[in-house]
Amino acid sequence: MARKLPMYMAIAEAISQEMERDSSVFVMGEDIGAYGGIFGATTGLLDKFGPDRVKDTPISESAFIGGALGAASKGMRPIVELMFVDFFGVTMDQIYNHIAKVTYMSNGNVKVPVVIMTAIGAGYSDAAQHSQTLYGIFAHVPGLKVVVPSNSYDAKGLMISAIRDDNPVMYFFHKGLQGLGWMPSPEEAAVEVPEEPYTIPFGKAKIVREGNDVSVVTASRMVYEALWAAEELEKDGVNVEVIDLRTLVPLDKETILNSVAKTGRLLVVDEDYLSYGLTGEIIALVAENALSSLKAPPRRIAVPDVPLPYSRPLEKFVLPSKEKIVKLVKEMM
Amino acid sequence: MARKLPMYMAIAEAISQEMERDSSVFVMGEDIGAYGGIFGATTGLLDKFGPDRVKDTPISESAFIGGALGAASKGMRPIVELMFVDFFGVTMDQIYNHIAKVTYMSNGNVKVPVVIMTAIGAGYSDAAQHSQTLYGIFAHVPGLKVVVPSNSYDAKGLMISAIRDDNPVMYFFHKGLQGLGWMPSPEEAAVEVPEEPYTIPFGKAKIVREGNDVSVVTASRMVYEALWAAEELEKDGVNVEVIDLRTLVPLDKETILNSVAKTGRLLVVDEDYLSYGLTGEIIALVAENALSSLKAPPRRIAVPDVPLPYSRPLEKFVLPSKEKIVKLVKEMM
Amino acid sequence: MPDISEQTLLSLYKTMFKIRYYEETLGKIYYEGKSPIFDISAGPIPGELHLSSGQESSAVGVCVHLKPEDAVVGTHRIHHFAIAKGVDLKAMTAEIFGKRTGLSAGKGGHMHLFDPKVNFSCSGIVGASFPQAVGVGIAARQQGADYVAVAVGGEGAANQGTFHESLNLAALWKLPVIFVIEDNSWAVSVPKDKTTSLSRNSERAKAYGIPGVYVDGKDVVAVYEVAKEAVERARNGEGPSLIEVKVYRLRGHFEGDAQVYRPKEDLEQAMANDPVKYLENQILSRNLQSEQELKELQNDIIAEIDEIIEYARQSEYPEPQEALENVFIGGD
Amino acid sequence: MPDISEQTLLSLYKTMFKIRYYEETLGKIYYEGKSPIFDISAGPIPGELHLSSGQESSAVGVCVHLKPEDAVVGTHRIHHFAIAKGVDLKAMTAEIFGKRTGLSAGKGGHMHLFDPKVNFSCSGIVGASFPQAVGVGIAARQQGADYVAVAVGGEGAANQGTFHESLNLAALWKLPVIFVIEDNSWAVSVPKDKTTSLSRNSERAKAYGIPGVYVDGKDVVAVYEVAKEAVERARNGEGPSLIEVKVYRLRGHFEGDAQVYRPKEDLEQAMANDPVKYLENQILSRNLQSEQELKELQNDIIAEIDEIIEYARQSEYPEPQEALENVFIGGD
Ligand SMILES: Cc1ncc(C[n+]2csc(CCOP(=O)(O)OP(=O)(O)O)c2C)c(N)n1
Ligand SMILES: Cc1ncc(C[n+]2csc(CCOP(=O)(O)OP(=O)(O)O)c2C)c(N)n1
Ligand SMILES: [Mg+2]
Ligand SMILES: [Mg+2]
Repeated sequence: MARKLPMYMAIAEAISQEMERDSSVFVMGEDIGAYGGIFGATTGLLDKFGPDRVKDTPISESAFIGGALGAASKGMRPIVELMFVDFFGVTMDQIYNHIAKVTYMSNGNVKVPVVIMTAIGAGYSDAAQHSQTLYGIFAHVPGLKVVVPSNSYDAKGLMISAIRDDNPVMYFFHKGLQGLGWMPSPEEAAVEVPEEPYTIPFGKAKIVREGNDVSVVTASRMVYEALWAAEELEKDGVNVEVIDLRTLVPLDKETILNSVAKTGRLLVVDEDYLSYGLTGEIIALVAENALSSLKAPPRRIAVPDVPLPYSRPLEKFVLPSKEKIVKLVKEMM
Repeated sequence: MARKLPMYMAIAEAISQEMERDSSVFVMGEDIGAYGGIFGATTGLLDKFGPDRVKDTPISESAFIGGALGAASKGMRPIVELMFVDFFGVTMDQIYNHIAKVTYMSNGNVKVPVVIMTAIGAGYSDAAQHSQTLYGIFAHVPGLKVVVPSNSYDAKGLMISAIRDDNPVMYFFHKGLQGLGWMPSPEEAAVEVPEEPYTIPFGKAKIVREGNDVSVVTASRMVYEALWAAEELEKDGVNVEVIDLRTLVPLDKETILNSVAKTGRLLVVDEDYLSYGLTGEIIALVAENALSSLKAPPRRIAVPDVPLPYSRPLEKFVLPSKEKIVKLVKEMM
Repeated sequence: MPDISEQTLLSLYKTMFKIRYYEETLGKIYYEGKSPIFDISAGPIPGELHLSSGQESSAVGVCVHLKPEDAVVGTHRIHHFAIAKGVDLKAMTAEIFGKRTGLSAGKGGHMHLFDPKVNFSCSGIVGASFPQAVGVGIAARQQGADYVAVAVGGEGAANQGTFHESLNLAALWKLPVIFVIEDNSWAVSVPKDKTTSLSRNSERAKAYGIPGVYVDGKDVVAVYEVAKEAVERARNGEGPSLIEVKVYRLRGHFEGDAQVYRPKEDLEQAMANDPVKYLENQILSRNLQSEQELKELQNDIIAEIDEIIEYARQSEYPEPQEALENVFIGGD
Repeated sequence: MPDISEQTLLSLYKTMFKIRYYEETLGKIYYEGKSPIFDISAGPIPGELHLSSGQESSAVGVCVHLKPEDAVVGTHRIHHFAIAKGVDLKAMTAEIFGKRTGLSAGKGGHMHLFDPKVNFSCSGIVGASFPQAVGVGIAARQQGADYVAVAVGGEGAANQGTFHESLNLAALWKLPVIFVIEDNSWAVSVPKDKTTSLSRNSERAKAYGIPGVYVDGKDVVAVYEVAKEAVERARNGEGPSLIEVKVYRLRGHFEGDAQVYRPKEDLEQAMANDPVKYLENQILSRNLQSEQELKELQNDIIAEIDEIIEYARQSEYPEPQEALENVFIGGD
């Protein structure tokens, strides 16, 4: 049976069902117990599974994220929450030098089925150290799968896939998609979610809107800005195709290239910083592989290489938005 | 007077001269005193300036790199060495959330004249945790200038510029360019270096070889692989232009675009990981701004999204090289 | 009571009351525009807001010993230290309101307050303050100056690796740093006994061979005494100290926190240990001030704060495109 | 001498001698192909090589108490622990030679030895072992199993933030972890008194409310005794311990290190505290073995190691394109 669920409940349900199925799955993190996770991703788990499997930790991210690797080496399947991705810098060594590389360095002899879930995104004035997206960094270093759901259906299926994957998965949920009530979230992100467990394969982007004039490649919360822009552009007779990447690693190159082959125009929209990140990668992919199908220079919108400012008008100015997409697509036509 | 110096001596000389000029400059790091830095970048400084200004630290990268920020807030101009860039994950929070952002978050009221110098690069079987390049990550987060010298002349001038800059600078020297004697280094990297202090402006790439057929954009040690490839391609009548970026932030877009406007072909060569990094950024830049001048799809060579393997044939296989450049350029013609 | 002049005591009280009134006022304003449905992004103060009510004594008892050239490096919950350190309160308030007249013209916000004139800074990353304060200590040594640095952290922050690295480095190099751990028993929803293997962080000073003291923050004078010694030690080149101040969090972790995790008794205990009330009672019972005098004094402060808030409200927002400025000094 | 059987003592000696001979042999081979000019990238063993000569007692005294299901999480200087833990020495050596028959078919190398059969792993990042050993302890708890984890680190590593975070977490959750700090007085070129604010890291155990012992590694039996207790504690669910073993580094930090920073006396002291020699003398003076018997025993080990080295030398290198395999389990 399917009901509409907000994303945070879909994530919690996925974890809960996997914990029921598999006793090696457990959760660690800050405020993931009684609080249910600052962004709700572990709601209800403590009550269901108790403090042995739902472990509140000290503010020692290196210890418990490195700890996840150690536990995985003994057959456990830990899920750890890094409260905000912005905090990655206190524990990045364990993530990218160990969790990401142990499988390779052991030539596949050590499996690392660890899920690191973390909150991304801006839009509510949480300023420079609590509003970043940063998934580009994790996609850059080899050995991590990178998952970025944009709605509750995907969130559940991708989380179950992540837990069952024998490789480390970075799972990025956008605070502004969780449907928490106290944080603005597009209604469209809370979709029907089957009660039973299901998986969504990694590396399959989703064409969330078909169109012939321009391909907008994006992910996470920007999917909605793109869709809203597409609706508005429709009125002007511009037909926008919107691609929700769903995972950055593996990247669904085929869907992107097929779309651009059809539309001949590419716009990449990203809430991460502009340079040396996702937007460059997607444009390069297309330029390398579909140069001749481009009818116009590919373009991109992202945070213009500034830290996220606090004050509302400033923050709004630097974030990608429907308005900016509409404007740029019009220029591209 | 100019003498030929290896890069490590050029760096040490730059630091030494700035320490003489400005009493607020000092150095901290592991083994930078009596040892002179594992890769020689602080050779001779302890003898000249004593342990108060050349401070060996505990293996506490967060403490002493965060410490650099604190010291800078009081008017000092610290230079800190992170022994290998591979270790960034133990201290990244201090680098990208604080050192990189404090100037912005304070609206310019706090200056952060910190230089973080660190060793990059592979090629001598130091395996997955001691062979990375990773500058793409630092170029991705706003607030850091990113410097990547390829020879001793540039190394000195760029270091002096870095020290005098009122902003944080990440200074990446390639182990395989230092000219250390015990580590292979192209002879061409040890060039003439004036004895007197001089600066090299950031954001000015250098055309190290002019050509009309293809622009090879690269940096650091890969500059030599590109030059050697260019020599070989010359024999086949292919005229390669080689651009040494020298700084990734700020990026000299103009030089790149002018070159591609002339040659119509772009190859980016990078020792960092392939995806979501430098190669994507440069290709995107060109695709956005010079699409019509491209006669062939832009291409790239980098480490193909695997950790650096230890064994010699494996490592060789994943590193960009003259041979790979020659082969790919021929395909592009 | 130890040797502290009536005048000093009264001035401690004034600052504590000022902080309390300031925080409670912000705590009200924060909900403006956020009802009927609480929306964190709405209202005159959007984003997270961590208030320090109940923890005033630690800031005031420490900062009274500091000079402008001394540094305080703080955390996400830091208004009390900012005020006690003498941060320009108009500019700070305007910053919290996101206005162009703010300390950072709206770029920083409540967790990113920088006032170099009094050497105050803070951040939103738990444990990040320790290394930075150590760095100030390094600078003092390099410059042969006698200023000191105060690193502030919660008891939760004491389990972050930076705590260890920083104490070791400060002890090793005998740096003029005072590490102040505010033990308010909670790290968001997780109680201290679920995060800390030892009951007192002050004991951890032993791991670095430096003095460590635990002090009850109910009584600001106790904090005053302990801090006095630590600051003097630091200023005299005798090295760092660690002070753990037992305080109580009178409000949620951040505003909007329903505190479902928190036992009722815990909040009651917090109220019973209110350092502002405690000092008020001392002042009255020792007849340092009459009720009437105290009231007047309070009213002066209230008027001052109200005016500051009004100033912040009336100030202009920055122009949107200012967002692109000051990533680098001198442009790129 | 405490209660330890002659048989055990002899077996400790055998392992220690094996380690020593192994390391000294690698130490020779390392320079093959690297002369006349030392070139780190050349020869049968390229890259960095950190040998453990002089530190055998800490590995052997600890690992003798371990079962295959117990884990050791190590550092860059770790061959002694690998051998004592029972890592497949042929495969390990082939790995160090970069061969396809190696533990990781050449992908890992000397700093990245993984043998899941005996739960051995290590890495080249200082301080990284501590959290990972804690994680093994967590797994033991989750699974209700009685295996334990040993985290190895140098005295230099004890100043990394992970040390603090891990000890706190292990103590808090009473995890079966034994933290072994090998104090060889040096972190590359920096002596302990220039890195550590306390003379003994074992004292730092107090900061977590767990036992901490300092033991002289000259005598492997002393290490044996101390480790026995710690392993038993851990196995019985009584929580973690911290052991600091005083050892001496007989060689440079890595091969090729000219050790210009090291006073001659320091090296002399190291040689005077050689744990292999010390035990050898014990065995001879107590007549547990005659010189002749000892020689034979040594010769057997020498032959075994020589054969292993030969195996590694003769093994094939991996095919270049294998470099692309096993980034992910099951491809991507
Ligand atoms: C490195 C890091 N981890 C987690 C957080 C999220 N966080 C913000 S405040 C907080 C609790 C801090 O507790 P404590 O140090 O006791 O300070 P208090 O809030 O009680 O004043 C947490 C977990 C953070 N900001 N930084
Ligand atoms: C995080 C980190 N910082 C620095 C290094 C470089 N490094 C490798 S070994 C070493 C010294 C380690 O000293 P210690 O822990 O005492 O171990 P020892 O080498 O004496 O066995 C250093 C600084 C590293 N590998 N990782
Ligand atoms: Mg607290
Ligand atoms: Mg050591």
